[in-house]
Amino acid sequence: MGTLERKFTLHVPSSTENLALIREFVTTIGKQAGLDDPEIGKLELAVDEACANVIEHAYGHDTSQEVIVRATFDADEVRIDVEDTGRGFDPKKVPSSEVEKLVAERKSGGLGMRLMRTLMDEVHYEIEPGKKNELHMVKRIRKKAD
Amino acid sequence: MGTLERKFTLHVPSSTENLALIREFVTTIGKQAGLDDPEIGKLELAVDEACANVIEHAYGHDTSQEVIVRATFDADEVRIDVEDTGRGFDPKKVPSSEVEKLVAERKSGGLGMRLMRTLMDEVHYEIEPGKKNELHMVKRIRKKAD
Amino acid sequence: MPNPFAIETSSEGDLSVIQLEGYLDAHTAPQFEQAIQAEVEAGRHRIIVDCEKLTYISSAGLGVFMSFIEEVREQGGDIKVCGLTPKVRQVFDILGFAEIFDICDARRGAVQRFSESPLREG
Amino acid sequence: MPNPFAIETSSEGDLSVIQLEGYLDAHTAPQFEQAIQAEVEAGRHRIIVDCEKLTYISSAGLGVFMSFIEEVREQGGDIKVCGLTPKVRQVFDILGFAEIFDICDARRGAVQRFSESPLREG
Ligand SMILES: Nc1ncnc2c1ncn2[C@@H]1O[C@H](COP(=O)(O)OP(=O)(O)O)[C@@H](O)[C@H]1O
Ligand SMILES: Nc1ncnc2c1ncn2[C@@H]1O[C@H](COP(=O)(O)OP(=O)(O)O)[C@@H](O)[C@H]1O
Repeated sequence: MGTLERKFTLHVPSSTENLALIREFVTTIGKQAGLDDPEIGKLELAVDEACANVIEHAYGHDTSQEVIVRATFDADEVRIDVEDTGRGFDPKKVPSSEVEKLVAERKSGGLGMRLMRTLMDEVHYEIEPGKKNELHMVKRIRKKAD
Repeated sequence: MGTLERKFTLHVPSSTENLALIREFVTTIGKQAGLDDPEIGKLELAVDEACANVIEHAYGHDTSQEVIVRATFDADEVRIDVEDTGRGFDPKKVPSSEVEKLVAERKSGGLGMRLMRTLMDEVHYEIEPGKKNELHMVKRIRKKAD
Repeated sequence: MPNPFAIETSSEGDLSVIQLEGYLDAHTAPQFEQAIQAEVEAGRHRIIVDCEKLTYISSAGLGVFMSFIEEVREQGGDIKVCGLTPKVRQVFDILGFAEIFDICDARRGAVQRFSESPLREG
Repeated sequence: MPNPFAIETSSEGDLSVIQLEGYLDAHTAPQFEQAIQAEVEAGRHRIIVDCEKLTYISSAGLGVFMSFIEEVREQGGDIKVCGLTPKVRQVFDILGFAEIFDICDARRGAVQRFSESPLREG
């Protein structure tokens, strides 16, 4: 192991049906990277949210499109890139509403990006609409107590 | 669904540790393709054998190398390509020993390619040593009784 | 896949119990939404969501809870949540859902809590 | 991953019982090999491999069975296999292992079979 970098890539059709596979993919990587269970759970959820957004918003449920998840880890961190060639958006223009407000407005959405930012150590988007949109996320590896 | 083709790709480091993920990948695809459980089991095992061979023989357990599994399916068949850039070999020169003979010789190996050929409807290799070795396998989809 | 999703609705007196099993994500959330919708449309607003067998939840699942709670409370009912495993509980906590929803350990507790606030006609 | 691999060796009188759980593939087969090796080196050649909880096997796992059976039989012992789930059984059958190995439904049956062929000194 040591500082050797490990790389994994998964391409799947843009369908929520494939979120379970994406989570298995990320969970395997989290384990191999040495994350503990709660941290693996966070990584899993953040990537699920990212990919669900691509499937729903970037591709509008067009299952002929492709979601790409790249993951690498070394001794220090797990890096995840989620790539799409869909619609794109300006993350700065997405309002970050309090949960109380969403509840009052009977919204069923608006929690995903908040979750990703809470769960991961770094989250940033590189958007080139019509070309390629990439979301980069990092989870740092805290050494296990044992 | 219909005749629309679905494509999936998985790249993982060449380590037996990743066989479980490869099996999840294939199992998901088999389910989506509409295979029944015994057929999914066969697909899963054939791809496991193919990738275990790449990890062991093509790359000699060098975990810095990459195993690539591509899968596509439509209404008629699931196609799997396993790709490596390792050593390569001549499949025709591999003796196909009877199990009785392997037992008598106390061998622990020599079952993999026989299994793959039994489990899949088509199996063929395209070997370009040092460049790219590809194993193509096909499982045809028999419509479920129900 | 390890555990697919299953949902089962039953009733205990005037309470509806929706039991979730497996993973609740963007793929399975629509089934949960339909299950709650069916109760609400039938005028059954006292709902327990039993999560004892729920192994995973994403924001799509939480969004279903979020979108119905106001309506149900307006009708004099509630959505009480019980049986959260640590993994699922963690997500409720991160989003501050613990302050909005009545979360009980076991189903018994949720039933008890409803009995303390008898049904008022909506 | 759904079910990792676990292996447990115990003894029932002069029989060794190796219980396999989860998946036996090229990654986990070396552990199984060590477990059988340990019994053989200790002169314990009457071995039951209980596969009741084994959910998956690949040729790497079957290879372990294959490589020890001759030696063990030479020593007057045997490797009897029990508890095969249909999925694992299918692989034994495809390879013709059912003709080579003594396969019993339950562990009881395997114990019974050994009692019918008492230990002869090697
Ligand atoms: N990958 C994406 N592509 C396009 N738009 C996105 C993407 N991710 C998020 N958005 C936009 O940001 C909004 C907020 O996203 P999020 O916080 O995940 O909540 P939700 O997905 O439930 O609406 C979405 O409604 C959508 O308009
Ligand atoms: N992908 C591969 N690359 C190089 N050599 C291979 C490959 N697959 C199989 N072989 C060769 O063919 C032989 C037989 O393979 P197989 O039937 O799977 O049995 P085993 O892997 O247990 O030896 C191997 O021992 C190896 O020499």
